[in-house]
Amino acid sequence: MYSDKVMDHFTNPRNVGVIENADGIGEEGNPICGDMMTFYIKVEDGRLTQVKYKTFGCGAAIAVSSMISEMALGKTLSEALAISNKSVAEELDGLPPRKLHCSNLGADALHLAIQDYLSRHPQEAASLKMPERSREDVYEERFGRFGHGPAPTEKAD
Amino acid sequence: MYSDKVMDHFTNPRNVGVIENADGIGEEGNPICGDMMTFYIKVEDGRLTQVKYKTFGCGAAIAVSSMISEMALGKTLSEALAISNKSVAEELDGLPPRKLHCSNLGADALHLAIQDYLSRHPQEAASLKMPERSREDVYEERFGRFGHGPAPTEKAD
Amino acid sequence: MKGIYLDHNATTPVDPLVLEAMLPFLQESFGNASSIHAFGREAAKGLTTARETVAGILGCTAKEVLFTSGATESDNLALRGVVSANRKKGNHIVISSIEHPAVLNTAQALEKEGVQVTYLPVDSDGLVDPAQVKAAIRPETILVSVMYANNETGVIEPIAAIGRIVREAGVLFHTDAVQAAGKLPLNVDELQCDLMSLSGHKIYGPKGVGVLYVRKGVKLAPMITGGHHEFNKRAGTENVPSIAGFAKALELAEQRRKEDARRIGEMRDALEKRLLELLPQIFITAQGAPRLPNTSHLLLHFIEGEGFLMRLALNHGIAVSTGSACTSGTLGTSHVLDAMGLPKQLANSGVRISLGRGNTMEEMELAATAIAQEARRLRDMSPLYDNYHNGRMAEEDRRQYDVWASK
Amino acid sequence: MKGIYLDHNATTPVDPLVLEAMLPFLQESFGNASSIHAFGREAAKGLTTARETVAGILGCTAKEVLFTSGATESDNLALRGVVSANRKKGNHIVISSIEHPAVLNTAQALEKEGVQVTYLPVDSDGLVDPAQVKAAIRPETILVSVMYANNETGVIEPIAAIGRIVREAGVLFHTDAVQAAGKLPLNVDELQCDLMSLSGHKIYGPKGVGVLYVRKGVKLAPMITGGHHEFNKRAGTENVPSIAGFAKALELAEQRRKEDARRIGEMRDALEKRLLELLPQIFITAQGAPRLPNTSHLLLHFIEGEGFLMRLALNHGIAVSTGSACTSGTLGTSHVLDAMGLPKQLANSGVRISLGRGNTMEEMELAATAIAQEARRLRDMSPLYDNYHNGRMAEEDRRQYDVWASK
Ligand SMILES: Cc1ncc(COP(=O)(O)O)c(C=O)c1O
Ligand SMILES: Cc1ncc(COP(=O)(O)O)c(C=O)c1O
Ligand code: FES
Ligand code: FES
Repeated sequence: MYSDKVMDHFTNPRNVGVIENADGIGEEGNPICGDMMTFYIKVEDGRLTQVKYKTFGCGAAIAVSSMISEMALGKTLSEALAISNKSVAEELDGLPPRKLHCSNLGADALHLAIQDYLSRHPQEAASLKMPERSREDVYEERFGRFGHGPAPTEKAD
Repeated sequence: MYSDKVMDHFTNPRNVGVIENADGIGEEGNPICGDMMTFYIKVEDGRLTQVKYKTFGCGAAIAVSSMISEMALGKTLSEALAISNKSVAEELDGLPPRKLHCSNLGADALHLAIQDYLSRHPQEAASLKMPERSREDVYEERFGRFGHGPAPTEKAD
Repeated sequence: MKGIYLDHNATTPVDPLVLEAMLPFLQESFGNASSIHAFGREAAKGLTTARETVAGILGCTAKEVLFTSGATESDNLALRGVVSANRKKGNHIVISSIEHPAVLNTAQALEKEGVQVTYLPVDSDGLVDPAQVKAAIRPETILVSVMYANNETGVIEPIAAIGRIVREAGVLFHTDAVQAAGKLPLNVDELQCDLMSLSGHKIYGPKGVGVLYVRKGVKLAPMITGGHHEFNKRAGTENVPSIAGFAKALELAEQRRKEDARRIGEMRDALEKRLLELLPQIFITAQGAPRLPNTSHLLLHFIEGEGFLMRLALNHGIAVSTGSACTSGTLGTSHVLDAMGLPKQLANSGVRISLGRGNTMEEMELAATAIAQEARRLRDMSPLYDNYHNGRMAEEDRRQYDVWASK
Repeated sequence: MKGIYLDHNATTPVDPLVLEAMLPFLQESFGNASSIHAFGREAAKGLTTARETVAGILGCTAKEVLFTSGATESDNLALRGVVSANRKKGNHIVISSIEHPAVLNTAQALEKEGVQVTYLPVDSDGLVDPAQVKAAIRPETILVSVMYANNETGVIEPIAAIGRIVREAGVLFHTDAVQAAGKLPLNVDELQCDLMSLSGHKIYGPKGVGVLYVRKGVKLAPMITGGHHEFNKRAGTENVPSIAGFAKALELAEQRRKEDARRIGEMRDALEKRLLELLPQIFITAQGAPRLPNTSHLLLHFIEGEGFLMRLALNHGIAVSTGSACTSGTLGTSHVLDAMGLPKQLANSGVRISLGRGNTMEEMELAATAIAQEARRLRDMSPLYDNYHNGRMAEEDRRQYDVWASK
């Protein structure tokens, strides 16, 4: 059910960990499935020089956090804010419909970490060009949040 | 589903045939299943000296008519009238519930043949001691007529 | 079992290739298709492959194929599921009067619950008239169900023509294709149907597994609820071994369809020809209509079906079947023959011979001889045969025997 | 499949003796059990023998045993069949809140149709209190359904005690005994139940076949209509091969029950003991209640179940399962753990290990080591684990982890 890329990131998650003196921390939990992610970032010259995370979640959630850490590393804050659940899912060669919300969890936690940083760097925040988001992205983030369509797997008894 | 005795009488029915100058003929059809029997009798000195029949019916119906012909042969009219569906079924070591009506058909056709004879021999009829029937017999003949309970066989598709 | 098996419309033997397709899932790959681990994934793969195979043959998508426990369940789900999900639209369904009990008795059960049911008549060959389907449809009609081919007579209904009419009226169309599978094309678009029932054990597959094709967009309420199996339309742990067997059986049925039809049709025709030579006063049912190549339904005048088939089985090891009174739980004559207008006593003489892949031309000659022999013996002891010939039969009854007689 | 299979509550491999009992009916004796001829008689004999075997084990008569397509259908038939046949008596049913979806979702579906349903609570071990059953029964109650043993936790409910109360109240009692079969006695009189569901594939039998025991005199409307099969309570050509397999499986299950329970229970206990040694901060669910000898349900604190079981499968070839959010179609936490009062994040850490006949003591050691290893790795990447230890977790959440911890 998962793509090879998901399975790769799931079995060998990159950049797992905590940044002791992080410039920003973002924690996000999913109220429905109860899963949770924490992202830690280091920022230098407006770029993410370190991205680490901890994840309590399903296979998709683990793969998503790993993928996002790779995607975000080295990006400007503005570029990192443009990472959407959709782009993560695409980068992972897709996620099962009912697992789309797991990518939200990751994107949201990363964005919260950046916002945490920005809240303590108001000047940078003021000058930051916020990424434009397509309607589709916003729609998906809002309404596709908990997935939809028939579930491919189920408790097996 | 049928007893060995039923199968024996079914595969080798005794006394099949027609009596050309019969003293009595009785024909009975079942309005539901559409099956039919004709009994032919010869009477001498108040006894059945010949009993023959023709049957259009299921396996049970054929066995029943054969059994009855054996049971009735040599009996007095009164004794022959006492042959009930129940006694035939018993003599055959039982019939499946839904096949009980087949024995009715036989007993009824035999009785009709005797009545046919009696209708042309009013004196004999007047002096005849009609057999007493138990309530149970009458009940069964009336209400058990078309069998009951779940059917053991069914159209197989 | 030794003997000559001529009852393939009742059930068929499992093809060895089908058993071979089932065994892996009864042995190593036993996992639950809903489990995430490898044991489950392997079973799920078998399930997906089977679904795709079936979809390919029906010309639909995999999501339109529901696996069930057999065609009785499929028929029930089609009727009950559509009725219960479309109550807002209407409360009227139309079925033919020669449907299998799985449809007929279900319609009658629904009638007791307040659903209105129209039972379409058939002609003396057992054919449904598409014009009558059209006439039966009302604004509140939600479903029409007409079987593709009848199990007793083998008569083939004009499904595509009926489907077109039903669709034009904006009504859903279900067809019970159980007896058609492996004998006729099953493309759901060509047949213009929205739902279609299939059964494994009629196509050399396992018992206890069937399919309900449900066209995308059709509203269908589940009948069995529980886990989220079969797209939330049929709960219950997937019977992967049997499903894999079903798919294999349908695949073989489709591959061999034309060749089977030709070869089996030749045998059936030879058998009928021989019987007409050997036995006077018999009638081949539905001979004026298109028939399944494997099915021969005969009226053996003056003979009662059950007694006949028992003798044929006991004395010759030949398995045929009957739609006659005595084999059904209800004792009534076959509703199919009734609907065709057959008088009761003729209907009681119905015998169905249904051929299959394993039969041979030699068996046809043996069967014809045995049938004629037993028929003669039973006529010898039939009061109807006597009455017909000695003039004691009512004129009207007598005439019926002459009307329903093959020339 | 290679690997260590520890998911027997999901499904079991088919016992070779069971397959052996099935094969004759998939090969020579393929007839339709309703056919009169010898092919049919032979299948009917298999059906009758199987029914008598099952009846012998349940301590009932053969006519009280209905074969179905699986326990999901059995559960549906019990609920829907009793409700629809007893409308005159009342419109209220009582079920426990930890029933399998086959019961739970069916009760919810019935609720939408106007039936009143009481969901009985359970205590923190997952036990139903018979006194609460008594309190829930009203004059219009027609059915109480409480499962014999829970599929997720293995907890065994006090069925006989509940049955006595329900019977005294003149109400029908159904129990889903799917997980109990082969592990606990099944005598229906001792259990005081009127209906009981069983499934083939949980007892080393085939998938797609189950039983519903229906005590004589219980009014039950059929759910699937058609032919007169199964005493007019379940239409559809009898799946004789699978039914024969079911009977053989139940027979073996009963023969081996005590020895299996002992041997498997020892393995389960050894596994749990080892895990408690290897891993701090875990909790064995329902340890205060009687449990099935084969089932171990654990909370691996700070670890999410699906990720865990995938790693266990991928890296060690070990198959276990989870009742966690991510494996179900609904994403919610397990309704069973919810009902036991487990906080969501703890429930998300639930892992079920269910042993079977094929497992060995060596596998227990391997499994314990692998589980501990993967658990440690996942804790290393768990934000909850960090938060618990670095004080960032809310006091109330933190306290929960300490409450639900094995000593
Ligand atoms: C307790 C319980 N009831 C019912 C079922 C459903 O049985 P089946 O898989 O035969 O549909 C299962 C397992 O799936 C179960 O564990
Ligand atoms: C036309 C037709 N429909 C439905 C069925 C029922 O199918 P199943 O035996 O799979 O329940 C049969 C045969 O039994 C049939 O011949
Ligand atoms: S993160 Fe909740 S299911 Fe994946
Ligand atoms: S005589 Fe009618 S079924 Fe036997």
